[in-house]
Amino acid sequence: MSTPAPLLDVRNLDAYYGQSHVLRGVNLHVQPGEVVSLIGRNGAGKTTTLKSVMGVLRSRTGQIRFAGQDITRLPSHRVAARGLAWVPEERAVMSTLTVRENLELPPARPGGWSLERALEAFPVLRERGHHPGSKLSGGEQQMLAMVRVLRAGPRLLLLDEPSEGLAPVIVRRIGDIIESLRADGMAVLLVEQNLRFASRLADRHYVFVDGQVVDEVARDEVGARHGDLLKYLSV
Amino acid sequence: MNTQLLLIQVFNGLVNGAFYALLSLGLAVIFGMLRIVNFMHGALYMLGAFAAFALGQVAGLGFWPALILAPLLVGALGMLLERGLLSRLYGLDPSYNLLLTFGLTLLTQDLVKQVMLGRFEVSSAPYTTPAALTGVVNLGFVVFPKYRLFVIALSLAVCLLTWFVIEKTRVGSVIRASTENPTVTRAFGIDVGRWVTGVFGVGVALAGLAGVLAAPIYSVEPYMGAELIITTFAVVVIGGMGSILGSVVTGFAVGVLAAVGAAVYPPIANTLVFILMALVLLFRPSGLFGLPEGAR
Amino acid sequence: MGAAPALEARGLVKEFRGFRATNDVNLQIQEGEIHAIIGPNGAGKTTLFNLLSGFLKPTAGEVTLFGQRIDALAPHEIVRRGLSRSFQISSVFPTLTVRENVVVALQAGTPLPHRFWTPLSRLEGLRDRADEILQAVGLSDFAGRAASELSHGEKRQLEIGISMSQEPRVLLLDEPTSGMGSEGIARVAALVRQVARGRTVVLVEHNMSVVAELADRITVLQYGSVLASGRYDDVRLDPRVIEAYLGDEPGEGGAA
Amino acid sequence: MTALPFKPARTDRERLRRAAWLAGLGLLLLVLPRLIYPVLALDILAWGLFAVAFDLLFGFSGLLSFGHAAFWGTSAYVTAYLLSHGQGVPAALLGGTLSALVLAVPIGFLSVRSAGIYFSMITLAFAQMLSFLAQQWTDVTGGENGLQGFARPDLLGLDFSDAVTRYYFSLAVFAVGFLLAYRAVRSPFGQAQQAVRDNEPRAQSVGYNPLRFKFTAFLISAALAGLAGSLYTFGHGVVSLEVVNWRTSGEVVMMTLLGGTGTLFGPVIGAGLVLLLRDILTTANLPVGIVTGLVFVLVVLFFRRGVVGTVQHWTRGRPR
Amino acid sequence: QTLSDGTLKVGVLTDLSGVYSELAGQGSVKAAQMAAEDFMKANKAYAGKVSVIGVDHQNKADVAGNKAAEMIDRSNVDMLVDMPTSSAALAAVEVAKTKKVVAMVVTGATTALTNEKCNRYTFHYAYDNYMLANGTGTAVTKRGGNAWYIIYPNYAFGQDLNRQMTAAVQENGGKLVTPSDATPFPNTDFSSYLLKAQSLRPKIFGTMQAGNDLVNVVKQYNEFGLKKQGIGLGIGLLFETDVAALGQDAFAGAIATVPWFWNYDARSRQWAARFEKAFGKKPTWAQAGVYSATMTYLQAVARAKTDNSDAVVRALEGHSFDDFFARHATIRAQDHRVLLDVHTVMVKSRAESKEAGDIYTRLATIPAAKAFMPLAESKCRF
Ligand SMILES: Nc1ncnc2c1ncn2[C@@H]1O[C@H](COP(=O)(O)OP(=O)(O)OP(=O)(O)O)[C@@H](O)[C@H]1O
Ligand SMILES: Nc1ncnc2c1ncn2[C@@H]1O[C@H](COP(=O)(O)OP(=O)(O)OP(=O)(O)O)[C@@H](O)[C@H]1O
Ligand SMILES: [Mg+2]
Ligand SMILES: [Mg+2]
Repeated sequence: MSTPAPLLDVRNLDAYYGQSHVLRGVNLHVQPGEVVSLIGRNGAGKTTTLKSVMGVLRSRTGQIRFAGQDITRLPSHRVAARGLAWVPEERAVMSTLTVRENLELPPARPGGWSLERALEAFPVLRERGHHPGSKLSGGEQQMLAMVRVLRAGPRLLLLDEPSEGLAPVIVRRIGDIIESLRADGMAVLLVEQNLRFASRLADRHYVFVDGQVVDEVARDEVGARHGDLLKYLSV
Repeated sequence: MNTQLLLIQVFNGLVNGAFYALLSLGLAVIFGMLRIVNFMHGALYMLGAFAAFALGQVAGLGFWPALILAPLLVGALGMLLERGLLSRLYGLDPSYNLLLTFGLTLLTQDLVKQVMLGRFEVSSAPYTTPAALTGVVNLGFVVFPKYRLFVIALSLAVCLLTWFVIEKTRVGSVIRASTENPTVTRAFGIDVGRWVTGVFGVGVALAGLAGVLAAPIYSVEPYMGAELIITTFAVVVIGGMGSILGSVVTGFAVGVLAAVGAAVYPPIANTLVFILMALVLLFRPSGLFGLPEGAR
Repeated sequence: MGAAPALEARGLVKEFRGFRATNDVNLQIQEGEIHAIIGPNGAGKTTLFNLLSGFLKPTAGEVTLFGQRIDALAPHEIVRRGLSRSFQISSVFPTLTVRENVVVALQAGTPLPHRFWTPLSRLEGLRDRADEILQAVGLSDFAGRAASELSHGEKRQLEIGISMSQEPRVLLLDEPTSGMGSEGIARVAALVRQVARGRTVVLVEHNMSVVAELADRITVLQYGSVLASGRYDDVRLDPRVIEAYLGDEPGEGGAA
Repeated sequence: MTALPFKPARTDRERLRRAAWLAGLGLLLLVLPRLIYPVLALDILAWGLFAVAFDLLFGFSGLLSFGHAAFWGTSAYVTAYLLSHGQGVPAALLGGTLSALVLAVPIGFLSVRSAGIYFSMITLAFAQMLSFLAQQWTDVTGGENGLQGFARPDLLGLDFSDAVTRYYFSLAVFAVGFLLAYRAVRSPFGQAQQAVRDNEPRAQSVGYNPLRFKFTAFLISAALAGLAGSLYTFGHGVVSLEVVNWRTSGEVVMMTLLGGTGTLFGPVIGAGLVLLLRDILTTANLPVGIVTGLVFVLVVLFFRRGVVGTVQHWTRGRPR
Repeated sequence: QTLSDGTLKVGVLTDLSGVYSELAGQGSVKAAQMAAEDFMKANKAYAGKVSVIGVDHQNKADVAGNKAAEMIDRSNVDMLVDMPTSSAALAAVEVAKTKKVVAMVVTGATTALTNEKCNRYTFHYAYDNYMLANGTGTAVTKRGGNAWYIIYPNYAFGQDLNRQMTAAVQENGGKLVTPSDATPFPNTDFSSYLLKAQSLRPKIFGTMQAGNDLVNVVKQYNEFGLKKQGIGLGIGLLFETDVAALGQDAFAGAIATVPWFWNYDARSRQWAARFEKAFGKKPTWAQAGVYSATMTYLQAVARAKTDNSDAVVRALEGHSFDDFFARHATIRAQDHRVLLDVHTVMVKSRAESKEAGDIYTRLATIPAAKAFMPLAESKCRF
């Protein structure tokens, strides 16, 4: 059985903030249509990995290939144009824009979600349509941030802690959305603290410790290796 | 004060207001969207006037071509400055933009002066009203120069157009997003740098346009923008930074108020704008049209 | 009639341009209690905190702290009366070091900051206290780093550290465990428990295991109004709460 | 803020470094009138203190005042007025300083409620208002003729007609002002100031009243600017409309920036450099605006830390 | 002859970079140098002993004071000359006074120099407010321009000018159709005053504005078509550079008073030609005045046979002379006002000028004795 070429292939990634060396030799890949999670303790380097892939963090070495092409050197708007989208952990809802303007901000591309579909997914966003982004509640911002990037119809979605600050019902809804995206053929690279949530969705998990990938756990191994995972996540 | 005098002052004020509006609109576009305080705005206004003069001297172009070309030239220069200099300061405290443009102002003023002296042996530029608009119109209550009526009309039209483009199209939200969070906006696939440059160019071109319009009626000299820009800052503070339309309305309103005020009590003329500003701040720290507190 | 409740809201209303984010909320929190506030996103929990801590002025209704009205006071005045809060979205002093973040919070409670002739060395004592707090929130290793250089979860930890350093009589924590890993969650839970000795804690939480573990009583908000209030085990089974908030699979929310 | 925040000295080495700066600067100022023309040296003291006052506000509270000429100028005029109405030097200096402080109350009250660029513009506008006032109020300010030729009566046997005597007297006053600023920064107040600058809502939520801190900083800064302004009048014996002009406000910004924002020592050095440059330009036959403008632009683009900031950056290694 | 340090040094304290640099500036330095050379040629005893330095006061009073002191202390300057802008001039002469050095103010206009701020070592050359207003007011009114509407910038210079101008108009039988209006300063828009003039229809619209404000007034005077409506323009203070800034035609017909202009007569032309050859531009009256002032000083030194200021001042006081610039000149001993003939001129249109730089038609010459403030009015007490 031959595995198809990976959609995202990260090799030997090292990343720096100024002089501090944060990622050390990270290797990971995401296959088309796959949901992969990055888990690890606070400060392990998960967010840094996403930022490096997206081209937002520029001081890094190694190689990042997307759909067979090297995107390591591309500025982030060109990376986005190739079909990657990123939902940052701080959500970055634009406070000076209304909810609707926020939603319409990313350039719409064929295959992306329509405004209607986005509002359908989270009706509260329709109600708040003309509120400035800054006035949304924390959870509402999270929902907005998530559906906003879907307008661009990315092939790979980088999600940083999408369940953070959400009520249990909404967490489940987000899970459903991710499932449906996968069904549409989208791949997702997910950073999560919520292991239960992650393990329901992800096909594979990469475990981060101190800026390195120390383990890789497939979906069917999660049950057996639950103890190990917990150990990685706490001391 | 009788009604006739009042009407006259309103018209005079509208002319001044037209300049305030164009300039503060440019400032507001640049500040509201890019968070750049363009101290150089006055110098660019001055460059607009000199560009009109130079186009006439060097290329033999009259007022009408200059009215189009000079703002474009100034806009282009602005874009170069933004790309070459201002863009190096993004991500730092906005004060540095203010300081940089302050330095550029000093530089530009004296540079223009030296160039003028070198080429024409005077630092000011003689410029006259275009033939089609010389002369006066009898408005019934007063005989008013045609050209001034033209200034009011044109600047009103340009302001409204700018407002429409920014508020009623996607342009505004892209720019505001780029200002607020360039990193994430870029990650959406928007080439932030280009947008910023473009908007800066437009804002600056508005100053250039004001400059061309001013050339036939005001003294065209290297420091013509220096005091004006400070008054315009006050206008912008009165209007508040939140709203593009606000800057236009405030521009005209302050022009009229200042003219009427000056007629009622002349010694106050130069300070009236600042007194207005103090009053507005006392009751609405974010300006008349500005977003109220908490919008950071 | 016993003593006045630690914190009480009566008929609290907050309208934003016609939209009622808080709708006639009545709330009594007794001294020494750990009280959790839960509710769907946008239910008005943070707004309620903003009203209680003075960051928003109520449209109607009143807030009392140990029997004294505080709803007209500015936030810093309320802090001085013993009520302190944390923010849902981390809010730290980015250019100060992690330790200084805490020191600054500590000295706010003293008359020192208004004396510009006092030498900095007067802060030595506070510095030791700050280190203890950093130890407690698990940031000892980061004491000398600028706060802007912390990861998201680390910032959340600092956020709690700052709020706690006030040693308030009433502490409001807005989603203290969000963004934290299981290790952090455990630490925060232990900390809250420890802090709560002799103090009153109100927390907003979406992590039900934390709520279950800590809360003496909980209040459920929905559409700005109180939907239910009482002991965790009772409220958890309330069908309205399940529908509005928990969903039909209880326990889904929260970390592993 | 990229201004290097003023870090409390924590290690002995840093304390030593700070002491070295202090000693170096002190020594330089002591011999200055031997190195350059004494009246120019006097200027450096006055402008240096002015820049320190400005830095106190900008470097440590993040408030960029573009109207500090208002305080400097008012005090300069009041000092001149007092001197020409028979007051002694101490009374004139004190009166000038107080007048700046009094003026700062309404201006500060109105402006500290705004932040960032708003604050800059508002202070600029107020200063402009004052400058128009100074122009009109010719009885006191002499209008565009300015004031000159007022007495500077001897004090305790010091003959102030001698520039060197004036210099050393001014140096003493300068030292008092500088130490006041130094204390204010390296105190819990200074640290609270920085917290307010960093994150106002957070500062408020731990119990600081941001307005009060900004206002206090504003007052201290204005009073010091006033003290500097009165030193200027005392040193020169001349006051003209220039002292309330917006260019004066711009100049002090440039001095601070050139020397190093948030370093307190830097602004003094920056003042020295700017004044020396200005002095060279009086005979160099170069266009003043072009040269100063260029310096300004280059400093902002490539030398933001300023002289002292850069040296500190090197000697400390990595920032923080 | 005794020179304190073996040399005579002239310090030209001027504006080399700002608004007055075209009027005075490098041209003033050049003019002083020419004077020094001419003097040395004529007085062999001083050959090689006279030198000139030019210093930029950047239009700042404090810099002017500093540089004046430094030139005197460090460069051993024996005399200061030029000094545009009132505040700079006043600051510099204050220093010169304490250091006992002769100062000849040419480009500073304030009458304070020969009144409350006068001192033993300071001389006021060329022009002042009184002479400007008095000249224009008198000449214009006498020519039939007897109904005036005057506007003036609301600061000391403008107020002073307005007072003198009003007095001059009234003394010569003219009247003001309405009290003068104070305008803000600086100001760009004068439309309300022009509209007022339009409705009042005075014979003369008198403007006391200077520099850019003046250019604005004149530009708008044309725009509002006042000239076509038969309202003449009387100008308080007009420099050659203002005319150049706006073009001759805009000013055509305007009347002002000047101490000198280059094509006044053959003597003036001759000097102007020399200057133009050396400097590349036609001289302004300020530059010519600097030459004349420098020369007058140097000749006083030659007469006194010493550079001792007190002796030179004695040699200057009461001295009468006549050169290409200062006609029928006397130096009034009591207030050090240098009295000379001045000219009321009308600006020519471009079509009227016969050669480059030919901008004025002389209307009248006011004799030295009548051109300046009478001694009786002077507040000067040495
Ligand atoms: N300043 C404001 N202006 C307008 N609407 C506001 C403002 N602040 C909050 N809201 C609205 O009020 C509602 C309550 O917001 P709040 O932040 O209190 O919710 P929350 O319960 O804390 O939610 P979450 O769990 O998502 O943090 C939201 O729908 C929000 O959009
Ligand atoms: N801007 C920064 N400057 C310096 N160091 C940083 C910066 N941002 C993060 N770091 C450090 O890099 C390391 C990795 O951070 P990262 O944000 O990738 O962690 P994370 O795994 O996403 O953690 P969390 O779960 O807390 O979000 C941490 O030790 C953090 O302190
Ligand atoms: Mg993270
Ligand atoms: Mg909330």
